[in-house]
Amino acid sequence: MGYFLFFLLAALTVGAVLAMIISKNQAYNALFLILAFACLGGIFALLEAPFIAVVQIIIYAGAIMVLFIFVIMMINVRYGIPAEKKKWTIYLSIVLAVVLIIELILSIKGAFTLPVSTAIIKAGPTDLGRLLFTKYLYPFEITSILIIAALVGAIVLIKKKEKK
Amino acid sequence: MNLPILSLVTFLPLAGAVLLIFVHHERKNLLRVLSLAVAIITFIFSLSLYFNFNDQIPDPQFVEKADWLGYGIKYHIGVDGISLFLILLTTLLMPIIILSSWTYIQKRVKEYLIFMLILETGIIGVFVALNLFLFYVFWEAMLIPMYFLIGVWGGPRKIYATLKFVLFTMLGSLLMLVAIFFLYSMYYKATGVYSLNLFDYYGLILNPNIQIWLFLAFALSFAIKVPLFPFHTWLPDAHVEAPTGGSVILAAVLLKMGTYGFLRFALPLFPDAVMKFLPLLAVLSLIGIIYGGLMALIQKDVKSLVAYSSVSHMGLIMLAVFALNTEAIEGAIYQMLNHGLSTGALFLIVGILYERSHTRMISDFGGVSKQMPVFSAFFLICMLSSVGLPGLNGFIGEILCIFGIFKANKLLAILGISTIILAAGYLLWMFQRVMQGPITNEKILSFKDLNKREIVYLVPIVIMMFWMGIYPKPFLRKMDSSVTQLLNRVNKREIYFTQSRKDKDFLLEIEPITTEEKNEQKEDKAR
Amino acid sequence: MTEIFWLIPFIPAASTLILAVFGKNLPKKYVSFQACFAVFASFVIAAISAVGLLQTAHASYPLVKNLFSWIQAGSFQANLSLMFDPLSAVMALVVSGVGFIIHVYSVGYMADDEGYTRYFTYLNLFTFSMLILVMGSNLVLMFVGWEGVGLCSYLLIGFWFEKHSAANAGKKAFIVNRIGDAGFLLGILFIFIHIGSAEFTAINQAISGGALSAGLATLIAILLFVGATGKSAQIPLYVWLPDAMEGPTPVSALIHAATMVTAGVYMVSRMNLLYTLSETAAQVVALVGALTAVYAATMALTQNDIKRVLAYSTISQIGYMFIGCGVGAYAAGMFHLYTHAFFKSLLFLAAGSVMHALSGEIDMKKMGGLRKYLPLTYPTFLIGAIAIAGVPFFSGFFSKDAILTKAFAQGQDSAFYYFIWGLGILGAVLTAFYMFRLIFVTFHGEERIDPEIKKHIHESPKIMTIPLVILAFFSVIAGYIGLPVVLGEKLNFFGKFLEPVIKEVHEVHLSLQTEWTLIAVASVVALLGIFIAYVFYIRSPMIPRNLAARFPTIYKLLFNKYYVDEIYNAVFVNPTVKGSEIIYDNFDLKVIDGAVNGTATATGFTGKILSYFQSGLIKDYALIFLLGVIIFLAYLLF
Amino acid sequence: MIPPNYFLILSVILFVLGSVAFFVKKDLITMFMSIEIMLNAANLAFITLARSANSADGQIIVFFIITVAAAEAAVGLAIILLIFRQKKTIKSEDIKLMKG
Repeated sequence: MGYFLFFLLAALTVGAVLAMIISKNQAYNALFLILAFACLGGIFALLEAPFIAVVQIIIYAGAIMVLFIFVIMMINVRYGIPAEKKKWTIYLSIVLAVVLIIELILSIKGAFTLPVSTAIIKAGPTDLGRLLFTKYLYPFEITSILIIAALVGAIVLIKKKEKK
Repeated sequence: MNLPILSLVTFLPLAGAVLLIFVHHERKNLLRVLSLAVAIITFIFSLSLYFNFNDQIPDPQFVEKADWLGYGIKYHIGVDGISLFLILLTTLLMPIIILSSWTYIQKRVKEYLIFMLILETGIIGVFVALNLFLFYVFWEAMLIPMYFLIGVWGGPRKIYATLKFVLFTMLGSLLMLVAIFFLYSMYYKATGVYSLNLFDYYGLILNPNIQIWLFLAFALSFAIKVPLFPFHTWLPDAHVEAPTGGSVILAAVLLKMGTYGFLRFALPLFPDAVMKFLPLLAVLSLIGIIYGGLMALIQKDVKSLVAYSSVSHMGLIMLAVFALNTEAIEGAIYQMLNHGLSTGALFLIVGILYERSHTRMISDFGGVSKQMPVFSAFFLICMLSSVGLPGLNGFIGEILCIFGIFKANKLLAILGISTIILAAGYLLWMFQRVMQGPITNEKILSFKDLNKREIVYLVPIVIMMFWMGIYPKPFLRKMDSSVTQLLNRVNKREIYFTQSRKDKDFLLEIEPITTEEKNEQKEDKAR
Repeated sequence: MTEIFWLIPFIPAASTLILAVFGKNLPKKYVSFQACFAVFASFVIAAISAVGLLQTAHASYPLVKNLFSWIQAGSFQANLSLMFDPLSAVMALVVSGVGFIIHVYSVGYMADDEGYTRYFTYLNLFTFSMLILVMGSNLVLMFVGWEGVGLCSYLLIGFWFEKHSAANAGKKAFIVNRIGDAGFLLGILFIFIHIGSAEFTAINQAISGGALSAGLATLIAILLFVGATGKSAQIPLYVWLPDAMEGPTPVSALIHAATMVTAGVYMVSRMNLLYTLSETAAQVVALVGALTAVYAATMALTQNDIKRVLAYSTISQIGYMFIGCGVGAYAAGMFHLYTHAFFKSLLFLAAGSVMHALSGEIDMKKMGGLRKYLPLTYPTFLIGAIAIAGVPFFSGFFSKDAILTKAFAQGQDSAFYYFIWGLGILGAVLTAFYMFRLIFVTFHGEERIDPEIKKHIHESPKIMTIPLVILAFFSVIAGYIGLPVVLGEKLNFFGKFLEPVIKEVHEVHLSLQTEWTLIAVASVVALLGIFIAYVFYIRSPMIPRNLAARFPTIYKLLFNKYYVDEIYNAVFVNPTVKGSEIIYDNFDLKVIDGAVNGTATATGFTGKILSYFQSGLIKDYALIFLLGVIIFLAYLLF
Repeated sequence: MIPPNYFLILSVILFVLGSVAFFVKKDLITMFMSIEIMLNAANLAFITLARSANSADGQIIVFFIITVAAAEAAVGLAIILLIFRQKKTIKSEDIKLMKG
């Protein structure tokens, strides 16, 4: 069951990302991405991280991607974007990506022998909440400041200047 | 009374600058009065340094020590006979500069005054710092206000001039930073103690081969600042473009930081290297004397004339420094003060002329004496002080320098003495073309003689010129013991030559340190 | 009583200070009173001290008053201390005495000048500096005075600075003097290094004790003499003095005739032990003096500017003083200095009176026949001329004779001194000639005065003529305190007075007969010169014109002062300025600054090349980033 | 249970796909999305390793990453919007103000 779910979700994720790469419509891209993120949420659940899985779906697939879609709507590029002049960057990047994938797989080779952990870990919302307010209190608070700053920053950036 | 008087003198201007930030920029007169008050109070405080200075002690006095960043980086300041008068010169000139900029600076008055006060802190900091890191911080910090002073309030080519000035100085000081780090890490390797204390380094006896590189790094930085021929070309540009106040502080104090650096760091830290480079440096100084004089002779711009005269005068000071005997070094320090006063005064005077005529070209003037007799008298006195006329300050410094050089090397002195002819040549010729002769330019007829403010700020300088020329004892006496100690340090090299050494070691030996210092180092280790 | 001598220089100093600071608001009358009074007070104190000196035992010479330790650093020590001995006394008396008379004269001469207060400030400052020069107890202090008088000379020559020529002359004087001063300073340094002190007493002791080798003594003596050639306008540094006549005439009288320019003679006399030690140096002094004496006299022959003639005459007369010093007759040199102060300042002041009468005219060609207009100036001028020409029974005769006699006497040792003596005699003829040429052209003959000026012609006011009369009186009698030795040792009071300070080593005695012959020669020579002048300018005025026409080259050479100014300009001044300009344009701006700016340009160029990588496209940056990651990973993996 | 290397390989694939997408896509928004993919790949790796280490700390990190990603998305999209307003394009190639 577990394997089946995993492969299904993995295939969906990879497929969605590939579709995103191929598709030229931005709105579709965003939708594919939502699909990919939602599937990832499922994978997180498989990894016994229910809270993160939910957060992934709500925040990532939900909130963040909605933001994207809003922006795509606001910008609303009707005509397709013309092809780039500088092609060699793309080809080179693909070559590099192949190298990268080899290197990355080589680098996680050490993890292949990791034993499958069967221990039950405490990672429910309560546990995470306790951790957040004890061990990670400062980072947590700092993150809140970061979010405020980002919020203010975004507003300031977007705000149209008053005409004097 | 346990007032941290030295810190007070150092940071009072900075505090004043902070205060000025809160004053509205339109209230120009309030700004000026406030900054003047700060500068005067600083000067008064610095006077107490003079009066409480014990001339029997060669080591720094009014020492203040506090931890700062750890790893040997400490707040460690003090004053000895070498730096005492340079601080006083700075604090004396600052009110004068502020007064001289009273009407000269009209745009961005607030920023100008703030930068001036920050600059004062930076300069005093350089002279009092006894921790190499602290010294470096001040050394660089002082560049920033100077950069803006030239770059914002300068003449038409100000950007070029200010960039040239800053880059030139940076080039040297970065090398110095590398050398400081090198010393620091080597000291740590050798002793296991982090230290940037200058006096710990004085105790080192370094491998001569390494000394050479360290000395070059330090010397380049200071030589650019002095400026020693052939690193002088930033000076005329910076002077010509800088506003009056900037020129004054640049000529009067900033150049002295170079010679001060030689006396405080380059000579006592690397005595063997000094011996090796002595001929080269002496010859460069000598070239500077004659070359600066000749160049000054033909300048068409009053300010660049005075700038080249600085090259010449500073050459004499450097030559005296490298003569390495008591007379010469005391003469050099004395001459630094003289040069500060007389060249500073000359720049003030050029500024006064510029404020009236908006030109600095010699050919635009002529017969100004007729129109401005009082000004003419001041000009004459300042010029004669620069020429080194007996009875005025310049003479004492010059004769001591030349005497010391003569004692060290007769040929150099004989060639160096040409300075007294050249100085008379270019300054008198300039004076003649500007002040004498018939009035050729109609503009001059509208010149007004000095107003009270201008007289007020010129009078102290003139009084000092006479005082230092007639009764130099209070000054020379206070330098004596520090200079003697300095020379002892430079002569330390003899210890090296009497013992055979392996050349690979960086550190050859550390002089025994006092128990007090030992305890301190232990504390450092404990931390 | 003699203790108060140290006040002598400080009274004029105080006066200077008051005038400099408050002068603007003081009334003219008070200014002149204070200025004159200060100098007079100095004179009185100097006189009292001198009398006191006579009553003091010789062993206690010199009296020294140490005011405070001035410069002290390491082994360099100079005190601000004044000394008083016969030599200083003579100089102080001359400076304050003649100075006082000239101050008084100036009150009249400068009455209408705008810079009245400034003038007296400078004049007082000069008196102060000069007194410091003659009373300083060490070489450093002497140097202070030495430069101080140079400064005053600069200020006073350029007193009318609106005139280009005046400003130029002042500057020239200062710079030429500085060249001499550099030599002087080096001499002082040598003394300091080798003797360890600059106090005259210490130096004299050291020299007597044989501290200096002859070679070193020669070097030092010549270096010091370089300073003297500058200050006392000797070859080759005399060029500033003729130009110095741009200043007000009383200044020419005081500074450029009576006092400052003789400072070199004073200095050589003060250092007489040194010059005695080195025969070479003494010979150089004598030779330079003799050559200058003749050379300057020849230039005086053709000048038409009344003051310039006197200026060349001054140069020439100082040459005589140096002959005196060079042949070891320091007392005679000083004696000539002393008499010269009277008659030369008289001549200058009288010339000033002539100029005053003629509304500032200085060209002799526009004078003539002035005798009847200037009833007081003419006789005083004449007395001065007679005195300088060396006519017997006038002061100049005694002093010049003393020098030449000594030179001749030295000739017994070395023929070199006969040569010096010969030049001296030649100079004496020329002196008599040009002085009387001046008299005849100015006061006799046909009137060539500008009619416009003639309307205003008048004798000077009393405040100017009385000083003339006083000086004329002294020009006649001043010589009688130093009568020739032939008449009896005791009558040479002047020489006796100076004896404790000046040790005449070369005691060469001439027979009575020779001495009388020399006196006769000197008298004849002077009269001969006057006679030639009479023939040339009164009896047959065609002769000089014919001579000029027949020897145009010589005439032109003399008239243009041997083109020395031009040569100096071409050899020293112009190459320096031009060379500096070339160096500035080609080396300073192009090579040094070029290197600096070149570095900047090179940096900029490198930046430009590197900026190609900065395409501004994020993908390029990302690509480089990716490449970096790959390399980093590869590094970690392998 | 599924062995962790499965997840890790998925993470690697996602990461590389994200980076390829970054280069292949032409508009800023999709490029921005590719970055999100890479972030998610990293998240996956974190959670996988946290699972095999029996620790919740990795999840906390992911939690923070998501928060930061949200902030980053807000600001980043604002910037993109601003660029679009001023330059009327979101094609990455057209935007090279920082060209040296």
